[in-house]
Amino acid sequence: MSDQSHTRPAPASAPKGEGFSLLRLLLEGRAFFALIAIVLVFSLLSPNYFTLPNFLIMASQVAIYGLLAIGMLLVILNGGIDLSVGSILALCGVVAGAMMQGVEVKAMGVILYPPVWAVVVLTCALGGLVGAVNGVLVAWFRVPAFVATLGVMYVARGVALLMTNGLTYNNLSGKAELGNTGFNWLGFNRLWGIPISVIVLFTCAMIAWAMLSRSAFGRWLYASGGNERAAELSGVPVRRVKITVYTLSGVLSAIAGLVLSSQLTSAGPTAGTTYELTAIAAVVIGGAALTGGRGTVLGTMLGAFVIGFLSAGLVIVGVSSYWQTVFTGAVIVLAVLMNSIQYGKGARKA
Amino acid sequence: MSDQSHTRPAPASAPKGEGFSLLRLLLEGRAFFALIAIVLVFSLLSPNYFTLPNFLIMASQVAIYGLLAIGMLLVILNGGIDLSVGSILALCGVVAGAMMQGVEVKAMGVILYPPVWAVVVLTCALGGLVGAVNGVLVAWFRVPAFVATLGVMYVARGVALLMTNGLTYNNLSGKAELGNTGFNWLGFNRLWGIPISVIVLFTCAMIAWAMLSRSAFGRWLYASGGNERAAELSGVPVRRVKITVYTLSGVLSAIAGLVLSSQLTSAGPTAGTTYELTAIAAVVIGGAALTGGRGTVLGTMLGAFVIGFLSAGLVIVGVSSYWQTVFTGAVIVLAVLMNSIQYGKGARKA
Amino acid sequence: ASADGLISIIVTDPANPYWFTEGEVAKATAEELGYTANVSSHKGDTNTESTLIDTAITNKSVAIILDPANADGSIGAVKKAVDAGIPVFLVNAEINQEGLAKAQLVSNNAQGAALGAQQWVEAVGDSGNFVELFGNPADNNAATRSNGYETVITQYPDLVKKGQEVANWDRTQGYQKMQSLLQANPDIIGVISGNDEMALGAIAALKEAGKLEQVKVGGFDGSPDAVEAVKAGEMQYTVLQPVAIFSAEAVRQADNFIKTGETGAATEKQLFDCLLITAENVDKYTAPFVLSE
Amino acid sequence: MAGPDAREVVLAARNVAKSYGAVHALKGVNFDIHRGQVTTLFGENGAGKSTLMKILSGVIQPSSGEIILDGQPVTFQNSTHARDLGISIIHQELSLAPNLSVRDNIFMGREIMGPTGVNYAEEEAQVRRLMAGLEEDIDPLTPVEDLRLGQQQIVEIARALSVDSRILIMDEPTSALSASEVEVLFKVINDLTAKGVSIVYISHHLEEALQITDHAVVLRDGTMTAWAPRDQIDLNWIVRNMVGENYDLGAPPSGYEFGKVALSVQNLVLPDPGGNPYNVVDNLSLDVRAGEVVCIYGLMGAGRTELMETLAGRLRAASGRIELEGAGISHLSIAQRIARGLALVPEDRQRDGLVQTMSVGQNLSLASIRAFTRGIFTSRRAEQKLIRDTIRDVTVKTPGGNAPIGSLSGGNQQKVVIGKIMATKPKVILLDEPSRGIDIGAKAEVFRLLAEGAKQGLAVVYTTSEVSECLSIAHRIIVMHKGRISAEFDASASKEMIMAASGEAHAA
Ligand SMILES: Nc1ncnc2c1ncn2[C@@H]1O[C@H](COP(=O)(O)OP(=O)(O)OP(=O)(O)O)[C@@H](O)[C@H]1O
Ligand SMILES: Nc1ncnc2c1ncn2[C@@H]1O[C@H](COP(=O)(O)OP(=O)(O)OP(=O)(O)O)[C@@H](O)[C@H]1O
Ligand SMILES: O[C@@H]1[C@H](O)[C@H](O)CO[C@H]1O
Ligand SMILES: [Mg+2]
Ligand SMILES: [Mg+2]
Repeated sequence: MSDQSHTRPAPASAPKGEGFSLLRLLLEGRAFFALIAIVLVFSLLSPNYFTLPNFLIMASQVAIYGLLAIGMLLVILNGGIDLSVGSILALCGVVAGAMMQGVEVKAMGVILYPPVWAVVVLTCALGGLVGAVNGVLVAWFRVPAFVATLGVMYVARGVALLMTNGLTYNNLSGKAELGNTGFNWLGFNRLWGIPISVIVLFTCAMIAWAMLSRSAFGRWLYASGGNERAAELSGVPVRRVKITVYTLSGVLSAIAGLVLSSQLTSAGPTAGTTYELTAIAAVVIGGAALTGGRGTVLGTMLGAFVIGFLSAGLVIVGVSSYWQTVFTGAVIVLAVLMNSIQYGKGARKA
Repeated sequence: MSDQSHTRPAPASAPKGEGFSLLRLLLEGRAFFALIAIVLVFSLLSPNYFTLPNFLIMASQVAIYGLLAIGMLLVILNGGIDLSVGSILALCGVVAGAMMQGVEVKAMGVILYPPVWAVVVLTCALGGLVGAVNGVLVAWFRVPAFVATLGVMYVARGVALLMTNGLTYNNLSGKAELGNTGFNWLGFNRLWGIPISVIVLFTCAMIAWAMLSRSAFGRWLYASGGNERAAELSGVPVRRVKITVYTLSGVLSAIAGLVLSSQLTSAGPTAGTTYELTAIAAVVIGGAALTGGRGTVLGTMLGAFVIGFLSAGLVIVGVSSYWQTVFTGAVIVLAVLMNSIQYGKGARKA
Repeated sequence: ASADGLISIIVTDPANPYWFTEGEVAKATAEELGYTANVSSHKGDTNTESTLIDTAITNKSVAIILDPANADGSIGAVKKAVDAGIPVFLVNAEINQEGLAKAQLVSNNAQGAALGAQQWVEAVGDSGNFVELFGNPADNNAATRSNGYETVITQYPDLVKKGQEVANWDRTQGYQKMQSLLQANPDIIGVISGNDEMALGAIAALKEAGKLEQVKVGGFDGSPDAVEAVKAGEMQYTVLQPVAIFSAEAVRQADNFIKTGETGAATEKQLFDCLLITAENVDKYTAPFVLSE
Repeated sequence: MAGPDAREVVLAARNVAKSYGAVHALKGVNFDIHRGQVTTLFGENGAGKSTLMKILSGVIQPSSGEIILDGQPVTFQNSTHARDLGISIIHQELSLAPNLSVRDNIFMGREIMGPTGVNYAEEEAQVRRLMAGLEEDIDPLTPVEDLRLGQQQIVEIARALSVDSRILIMDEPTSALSASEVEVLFKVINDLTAKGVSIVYISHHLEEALQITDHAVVLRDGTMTAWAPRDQIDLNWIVRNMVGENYDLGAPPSGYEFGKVALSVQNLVLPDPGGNPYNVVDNLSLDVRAGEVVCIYGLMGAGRTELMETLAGRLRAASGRIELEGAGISHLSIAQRIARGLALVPEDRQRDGLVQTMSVGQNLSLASIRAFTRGIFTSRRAEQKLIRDTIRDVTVKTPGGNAPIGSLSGGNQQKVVIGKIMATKPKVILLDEPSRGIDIGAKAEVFRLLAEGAKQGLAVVYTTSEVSECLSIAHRIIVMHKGRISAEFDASASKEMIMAASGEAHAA
């Protein structure tokens, strides 16, 4: 057989979403170093930045974007994009709010007060359903992801506005006599001193990590994002994978919606506007390629923290809101610039 | 010689941006028929819709989105995307506004009032410059277009806010004694009864059409959007093409900014927020593929008119703004659904 | 004889209860007077506003009730309507030019801000650190209120403003900005806010940080949610803007103008005094933005 | 024919080397191109043929060494520069824009300008002339994506011809062409050389290349190992110099009995996926037994790929029955068919076979994830074992499972695709052109692998466009023509018989 001295040594390229090594950390380094730089700079600028309470607060702010970003990562790994996450967040928040106010069953003339766990489950189901609509449009009707989710973004937002007539639901805490208290727990309580929202984020990230690196589904996802046709011929149910990622993105948006309304103790239909851009930015800063097939949960989390810690830091040191806008844009470009240098030629479209 | 009965007759698939035929009109039919349907429905619903003055007014509203959409088409044909158009619009509007207020030359202690033509030229140059930054990031630094233009979107918006401190410039009409009158002409006057903004749109569309269908640059653009590597190997200067399209998109955004501030007789830093989505929607409804290489100016114009006539119609018949949101989303998805059916398998990534 | 014709009502964004009420009251009043009315929203975008004015012209409206998007940026749109022969009545916010609109009916923001700030000082005491949440800078009301606060509070030299953040009238932004402000200034005793939505966001942040006891919050608008918060003791007060009154009044003046050529008011700019809502008088709040005497 | 030195050298490489990081693709090669002659370049996958040609056509720059054009040293800035100097190249990988018409592809980057912009009429006329010269009936305005692979290759050829260059480099121009199309191409090449044009020709179809060569050069491991004029070379010479040993594509495995019918196809009908009113698979029936190796031969467009894809489950038949070990499987998905033991090695390994973003190991294990999934999680240990075993079984030359797939040579990439399918432990393996683009040594390895599988009871069905590959390991040869089986032979058939049945006899 032919001489194999030709075989090129493996250029350490795509992070593969599995295992953990120093090398990989360094590669995902861009986001990691950006984070360290941000923490350093702001710690020098303000004595209030580098404190545990502040980190916990910032982490709980990151939770919202982080949850959206995990869903976005799944979709982006698949080679798609999901612009509807912010709207789904709002719709789900509002629906949860409505359920907490009681659901009037016309036929029976009664008002039902579902317990909080039921509200959570139903809301997640709704998010999943809207996500599945995205998935079906993309997988079955071959509508480009950008457009399908853009349309759903408008429709979901419109429905949320219609449902509430533009207003905000305010009483989410429930009433003990109705047996539906506990909603505020998600946004308010702490376990071992850690905000529940952070724990939710961490849990979702761990599940996503395990799914991506340890399950057949994860492998299918990377494969179909890398080369859909090859994946299909290898027996990967590519359509099912597609629908699943959009559904999961919807569910995660719903969770983010629940966490946010719980934090605000209110649910309004305009919540989450433009959050899709922040989520995409987090995923991309975290090293994922928008062409699909490359990206990790760890990177995405780092990306979300970069954005969250940056914007919180800018507020803490008192930078004007206009400069905040400028810095955010600059950091996004810079972080990804380094990213492109890493992938080099591999980053261009397949 | 082999049996050639196998050669499949060319299924008239991708519109090629040149020539004109009934067949092609029917293919671009989605947008065309959607437009006709919209006009019909609203004419039935309101006596005020189907009138010449209303069409002219609607057309002048479409002008803004239409100009952005032409630039977006060029970028999308190249396989990219430009999220920064709305911000560039605002930045350029604000800079034009600032120039109309007079430019203080500190060193000489005088205030210069550039004539309107100079304001227009300088503003377009600025738009081109910002666009070129996008282009360089994408072409030279290989930053994915989505991210590069997302970053520039934030930075340009922030700079516009910083320049004006959030406020709006109001006196754009200039003063006869300063020799800088005429700015309002763009947005207010009419030639042969047609609003100048519509004429500007038409002119830009014609130039873009000629460029795409008659010039070598047009073929380079379609080629590099269809298969960048092949184009490069054939001697197409793909990097130059890239930088050019983003620059042109920037110039068109600047023109849109000029037209808009002239129409409003004021220039504010928050103008144009989310217009990028409308522009993308117009391009896609017009039959272009987000994967690059497919799309026409005619289609894009139809797409812009679909969106503009739809939203104006919804307002005229008095549909609530929530329903407007829902309808807009639904129309985007529907129009593109038909689009996907047309391209069928051809639309998949090369 | 009952009047007829279309009155176009353009508000900012009905997703804020304040503007929602503004639109609904105007619409109800117009319909009461025999007009048809429709409400649309420009979401703060002057281009959308201009489009909506075009539509009002196309629809041959007999009058336009407008909450302008931008003190400077809306002048052109108003001019366009006026040129088309449609009388324009501005509500809630002003434009920086007189003589265009038939009337500008706005809350007396300066008076309201002074009222609020005094109540706020009463609640927090006369020394300590505080922060301010600022509305959308494109809206004159944001600066007017902030200046009003400033005038009152600077009389107490021991009250020190440690931070000010733009939160664009929005609850979520108020929440997040408040969280960070709290980190930067853990020792504050008060938050003064340009409107209720931002104040409610701040309250959520304070609650979560367990600091609502220590930090007193004051709002502005008199929105139903804020009134609830006042009732619950979470918000110290809110300054009620008589939006229900002046948007009804704007429609009545439009009606007068259509019928008689006069608005019936002495001046173009008409200020409506704001009222203070505190725990004492909160039960007099009978309908959204209405405090019965 | 005149000896090579009797003709002047127009373009030459002197001591040209090229490295990609640690990989030395070329290690100081001297190479001459002679006026009006055909130089054929042979070498196994990864020997450096394409690299050398890319250097000679300005696509890439050498790391060291010189290029001499007409006796003068020259440095090409880029491919356009080289093209302007009269050198054009047909790339091994198709480089066409699928969204553009044939005309636009041929003239992209060097538009013919008229007073009002691009002179489309003139360009179109030239394309028609080119197509007439190639005896192809391809309309200049057809979008390239609507053409068959072979027709696309014709467009590539036409593009290179349209430049009117003095030196024409053809890097595997015929890998997707039918025998008759190759015939025409050779006629064109002869016309060109008669006009003084110099040709470099690269192909893994050795016998075919021998027909036109004036002299042959063999590259091995980045160095030139042999050079000889036409009258001194034959197949053996090439193979000896290429791989250093004799090769043999093998013989039908024997010494065992076939088992039961593994795959049974009955009256299969597949309408043209492009919507034309004919069937690409037309009422086709076929039985393959366990342990049997069947070769399907046919011309380009005979419908072999569609047949294979229908069997694998990517395309849905309009009617007919497909049975695997007696059970109907027409309603099953690709994944279910793989699970039942039927899997396809696709024709285009880049597009359909490999996931470029994944490692060698992940590609190998992709189709058998279930086999190493325990509960909901995959077992890394089980996966590593499966990868190691497969690498060993199909003899992939790779530093390990973690190497990026793109770092392997074409032949080894092909083996990864085959290995991936083998790892699913199929009962029936379908291979669509398994030898496309791989060198003779790799080819022999692939066939050896298949023959071994068959001995263990695997039913093998493979397609090929090279008759000699039919006459290797196949027990049975089936000839397809326009979607039908036009003839069936056993291993004793002759090349002529097979070609006659395929419908190309008149051309050959
Ligand atoms: N009866 C027919 N008349 C005309 N065209 C036909 C007919 N049958 C098949 N074709 C065309 O021939 C093509 C079949 O090509 P296919 O790729 O299946 O052939 P193949 O034998 O696999 O050749 P290749 O070596 O290119 O893979 C189809 O695209 C179809 O359009
Ligand atoms: N861009 C590149 N980066 C790194 N290594 C490369 C690159 N291009 C080619 N190589 C390596 O250089 C060597 C020569 O490759 P080349 O493509 O010239 O082979 P070839 O003789 O044309 O093979 P084939 O017959 O498969 O076409 C191979 O080992 C290949 O892996
Ligand atoms: O005056 C109003 C209210 O304060 C509202 O909450 C936001 O917009 C302002 O213009
Ligand atoms: Mg090669
Ligand atoms: Mg085939």
